[in-house]
Amino acid sequence: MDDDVRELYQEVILDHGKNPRNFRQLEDANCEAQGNNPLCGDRLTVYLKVDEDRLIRDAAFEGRGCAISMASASMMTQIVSGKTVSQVQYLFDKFHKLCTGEIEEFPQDEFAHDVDKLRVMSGVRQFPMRVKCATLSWHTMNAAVSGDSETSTE
Amino acid sequence: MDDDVRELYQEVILDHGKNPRNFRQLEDANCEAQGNNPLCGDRLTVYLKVDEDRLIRDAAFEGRGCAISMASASMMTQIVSGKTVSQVQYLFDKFHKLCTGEIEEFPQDEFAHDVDKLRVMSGVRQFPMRVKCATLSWHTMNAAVSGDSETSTE
Amino acid sequence: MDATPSNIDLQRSNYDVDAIRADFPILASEINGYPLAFLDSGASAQKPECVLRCMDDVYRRSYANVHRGAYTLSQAATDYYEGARKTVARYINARSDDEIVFTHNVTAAINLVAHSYGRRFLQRGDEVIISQMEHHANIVPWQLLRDEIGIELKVAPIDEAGNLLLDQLAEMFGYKTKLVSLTHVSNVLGTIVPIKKVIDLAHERDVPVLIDGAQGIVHTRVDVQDLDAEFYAFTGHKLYGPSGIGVLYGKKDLLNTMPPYEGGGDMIERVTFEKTTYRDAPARFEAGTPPIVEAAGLAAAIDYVDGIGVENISAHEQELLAYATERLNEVDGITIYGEAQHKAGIISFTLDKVHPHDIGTIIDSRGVSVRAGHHCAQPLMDWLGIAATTRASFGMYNNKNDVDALVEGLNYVKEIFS
Amino acid sequence: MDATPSNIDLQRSNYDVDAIRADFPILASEINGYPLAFLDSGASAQKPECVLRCMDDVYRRSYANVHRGAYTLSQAATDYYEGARKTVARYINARSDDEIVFTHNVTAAINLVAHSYGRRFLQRGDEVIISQMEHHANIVPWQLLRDEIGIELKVAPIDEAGNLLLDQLAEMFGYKTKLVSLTHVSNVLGTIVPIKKVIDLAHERDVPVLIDGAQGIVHTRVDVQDLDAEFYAFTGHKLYGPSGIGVLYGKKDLLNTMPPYEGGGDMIERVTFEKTTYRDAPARFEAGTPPIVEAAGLAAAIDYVDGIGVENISAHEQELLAYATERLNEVDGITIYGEAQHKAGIISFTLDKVHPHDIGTIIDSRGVSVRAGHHCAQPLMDWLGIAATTRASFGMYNNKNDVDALVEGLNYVKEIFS
Ligand SMILES: Cc1ncc(COP(=O)(O)O)c(C=O)c1O
Ligand SMILES: Cc1ncc(COP(=O)(O)O)c(C=O)c1O
Repeated sequence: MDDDVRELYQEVILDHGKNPRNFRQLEDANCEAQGNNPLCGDRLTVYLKVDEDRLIRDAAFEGRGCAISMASASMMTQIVSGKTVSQVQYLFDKFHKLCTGEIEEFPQDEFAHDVDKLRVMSGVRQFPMRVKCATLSWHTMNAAVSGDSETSTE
Repeated sequence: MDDDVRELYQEVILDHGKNPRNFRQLEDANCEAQGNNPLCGDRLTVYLKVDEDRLIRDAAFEGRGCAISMASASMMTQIVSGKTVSQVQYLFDKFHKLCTGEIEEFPQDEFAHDVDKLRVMSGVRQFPMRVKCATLSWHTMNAAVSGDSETSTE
Repeated sequence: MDATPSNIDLQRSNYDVDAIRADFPILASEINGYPLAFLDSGASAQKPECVLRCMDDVYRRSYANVHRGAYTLSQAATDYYEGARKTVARYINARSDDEIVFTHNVTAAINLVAHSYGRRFLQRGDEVIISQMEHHANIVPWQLLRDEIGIELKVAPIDEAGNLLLDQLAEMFGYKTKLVSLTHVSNVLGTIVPIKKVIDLAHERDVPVLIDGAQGIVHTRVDVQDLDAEFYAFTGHKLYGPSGIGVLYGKKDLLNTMPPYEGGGDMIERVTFEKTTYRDAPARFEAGTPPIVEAAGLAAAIDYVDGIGVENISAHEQELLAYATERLNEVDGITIYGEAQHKAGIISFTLDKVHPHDIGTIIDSRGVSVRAGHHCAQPLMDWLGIAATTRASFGMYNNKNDVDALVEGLNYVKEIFS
Repeated sequence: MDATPSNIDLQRSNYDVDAIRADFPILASEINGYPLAFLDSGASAQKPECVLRCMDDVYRRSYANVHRGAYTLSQAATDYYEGARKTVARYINARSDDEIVFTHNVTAAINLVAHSYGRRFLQRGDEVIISQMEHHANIVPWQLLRDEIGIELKVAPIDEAGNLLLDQLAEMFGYKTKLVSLTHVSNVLGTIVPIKKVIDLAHERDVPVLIDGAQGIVHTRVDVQDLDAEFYAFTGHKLYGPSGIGVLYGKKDLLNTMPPYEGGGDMIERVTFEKTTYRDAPARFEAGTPPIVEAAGLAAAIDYVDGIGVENISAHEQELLAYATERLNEVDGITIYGEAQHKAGIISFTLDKVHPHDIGTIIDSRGVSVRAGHHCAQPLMDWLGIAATTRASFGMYNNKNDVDALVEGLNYVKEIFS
């Protein structure tokens, strides 16, 4: 588990955790949602700019949380920018399954590049209590594009 | 415990249980109370005629219950008749203690005769669940002379 | 001999009651020098070794508070607790684990519905239909609600044999009927109520249904999707599980429209002094530290029951019931209450001129445990015109010797009272 | 050496923590190859062997439903259950066993009072005083009552160190103040509230008091007659007892003026469909089958604690607290929350730039169990201006090695986050 901990807290995660990208309010967002983790009280807001073609033009977030949730949100904002809503929902589904251990690996598909990024988060599967931290931002993003303004990981 | 059961269900108890004495409503009663055993749903009413000197002139009861409670009530009505309220309260206290095993024997006093009668009930102390059956009528009598109209053994 | 596992009849003849008995440590007890004939499983069942081991093990190896800790032991305890929810959901075929709320007994589960569902959806003058043979747990919560908001209680009648009168029940529905709350199996008469029919009746009229499954789940297979009841409640200790735990199954969408029951930790989303928001079910209804180890024990009990098969258990109990009915009918002066068409392994009776409490005490001295009293069903007792009965109820571990001991015990009673 | 048993100081130096540790089977565990340093007893304590044995024994030898059966096993189970009531009554020095109501946790106990006492005696506009450092269990029940009948919640302030501001509390009383509901010990800051003073303050104004003793009873000797609070509530699992049981102490006369909480079996005197009458406390508040075996386990836990002496336990915890405070203060970037004058063995802290959850996960990999989060005290967190803390809390079995493991764990965290 020492190794597991080290794998979870990889450099790239620590880096995103400390210096989250797109950590700001998005002035011209047209989708936004709040995510709560009722177990720890952490919360974040995801802002998205989605155009008529359901393409995500821009993504950002604000909030507080642990290194895992900050890093995950940070990477998520990078990944979803420039993708369509259905693409990111597909990715969310796969990412979620990866974190809970439902699947072992990402399918080899068009998202290979993003998948490399996401794979670093998958160390969380050794820590079931922390899966929620890794997926909160994704849940919130999903709520935002689905038109729900609040969500929580249960 | 076979012996215990036989001691509990002595002839005299079975006899009183089957043919309870003073089993009737007392028309000219001036004290009466209802007793409930919420655990079995059994209930009885005790009627007393108490004169100005707090002497119990007559006692009777009605109700339904097990052999133990019927026999106890029957004997009680016989014993309390002709005694003062404080005398029967004294007897009640001693009887109660005898049934719960708090005392081993009745004190040797003026009530020797009544005590012989009551002693046959003391087999109940081997059956803690049944103590309430043996004491319900006495509790109810006590409630009646104290001016409470309802009581229950808890 | 064919051992096709799906053939219940064959299985029944294979039902190894001795092996089952050996799994229940307490059954080796002697009472007053007589072997224990435990015939009060309807009040609370005994527990198999695996349930005791499981609970002991959790405390020795995997105990901590659940949900809250980011550490191994807390995760292990949470796995037990949430795993138990999955086991229950699977066993009763719930659509989702989120439909399983843990309470501390079935009484609490019914009170939860009366309080939370009742006060959200019922109003003065609305009617709740129960039956003549309910346990106090399915009467008093509605009376408390009645005292508070002025609902009406309607009582569906039964016939002499203890069958629910479906036609008359059907006629009781009116535009004010807002809930049917019904026992699955009568704990006094043994009647197995055709709840599926009642649920269909109610649903034709858009009326939701709560089933008090305290006795039902012990003797029958429960499939909540097939039944389609809005709520199904039961209690762990009668299902060979520990004391201190009950279950409320509720349809998820419905649960999530209901306000919280108790307030406290773990059921909240966000608390400020001004305003608090609540989590979805089941968390919303599980305030504070839940019965963690009890849940683990209940799951072990369910696995044990499922391993044997509730159909097989029930077939075994039917044999005992038939045998007991026959043997008891040989006893002079006996009256058996409850002769419904479908009956579970519960048999209530009275004996001429002897009060049930006296019977209880006397046969206990011969090792026989039965319950004597009103069985928390006073309105039924009043309807029967009696104060109390003696009740023998069977569990998976009972055998004919237990029934014989009961009959011998009754003969001893008669000897004493002769 | 003088071994006068009343000399606590001498006893403390005799406090044999190794012997105590040996009584708790789980403490021999390893986590990830490291010895378990269990520092989350504030969330739930581990259980000594005697508690586990007792519960297992009841199930193996003396189990049946309580109160209802006229047979030996039921009597034996009832003796355990009612005996537990006596043990609790004696331990907190209640006037009568009837003042002890068993619930399933302290959350339920507080909800019981809010629901039953609250709706009988409180009206729109009436005020309930709580404090800034309450657990959700002592906030949300009052909010639910507020939503229902329109009471007001008043929040007594604390100072930076976590001391309750008694003078300001005293000024909050008005003619509408109908109840003070206060924690005995803060589960986050460790503050031991001078509840006796608060109770006196309240009583001078004829205001009744409920004490949330979830943490209090674990670290201090509680004498309810001396305190004179109307209600004192606590939970079994933090007092080294099993999950699934809590206690509400209430003054008898008061309890008997309160309406029932849940309705069902065992709490009634007489049920008809028209009208039901209720038994006196405690039965009135114990609907349905109670936590029978859990009560037995709690009694065993109390006997165990009392055998060691809560004063001795508390003195031992004070030593650990002092040691931990000193050692933690050596860690760069640490902030400790809670420096009240009187503090129990609870220590909350944050570490610069590292979220408590990350700390929790990382030090768990070194065998250290701590809690990370809002500790069900979000309003306190908001007041502190933080989202979460890491909390170490001590039980009777902790030792300096546990503290050392914590500090080493934190250094490992810093290494990772450096
Ligand atoms: C001060 C305080 N009150 C109430 C509670 C709630 O206890 P339980 O979850 O056992 O109801 C706790 C513990 O979580 C506590 O620390
Ligand atoms: C039909 C029925 N409902 C409810 C109950 C109450 O169960 P519990 O006491 O576990 O809440 C019982 C058992 O006593 C029962 O037989």
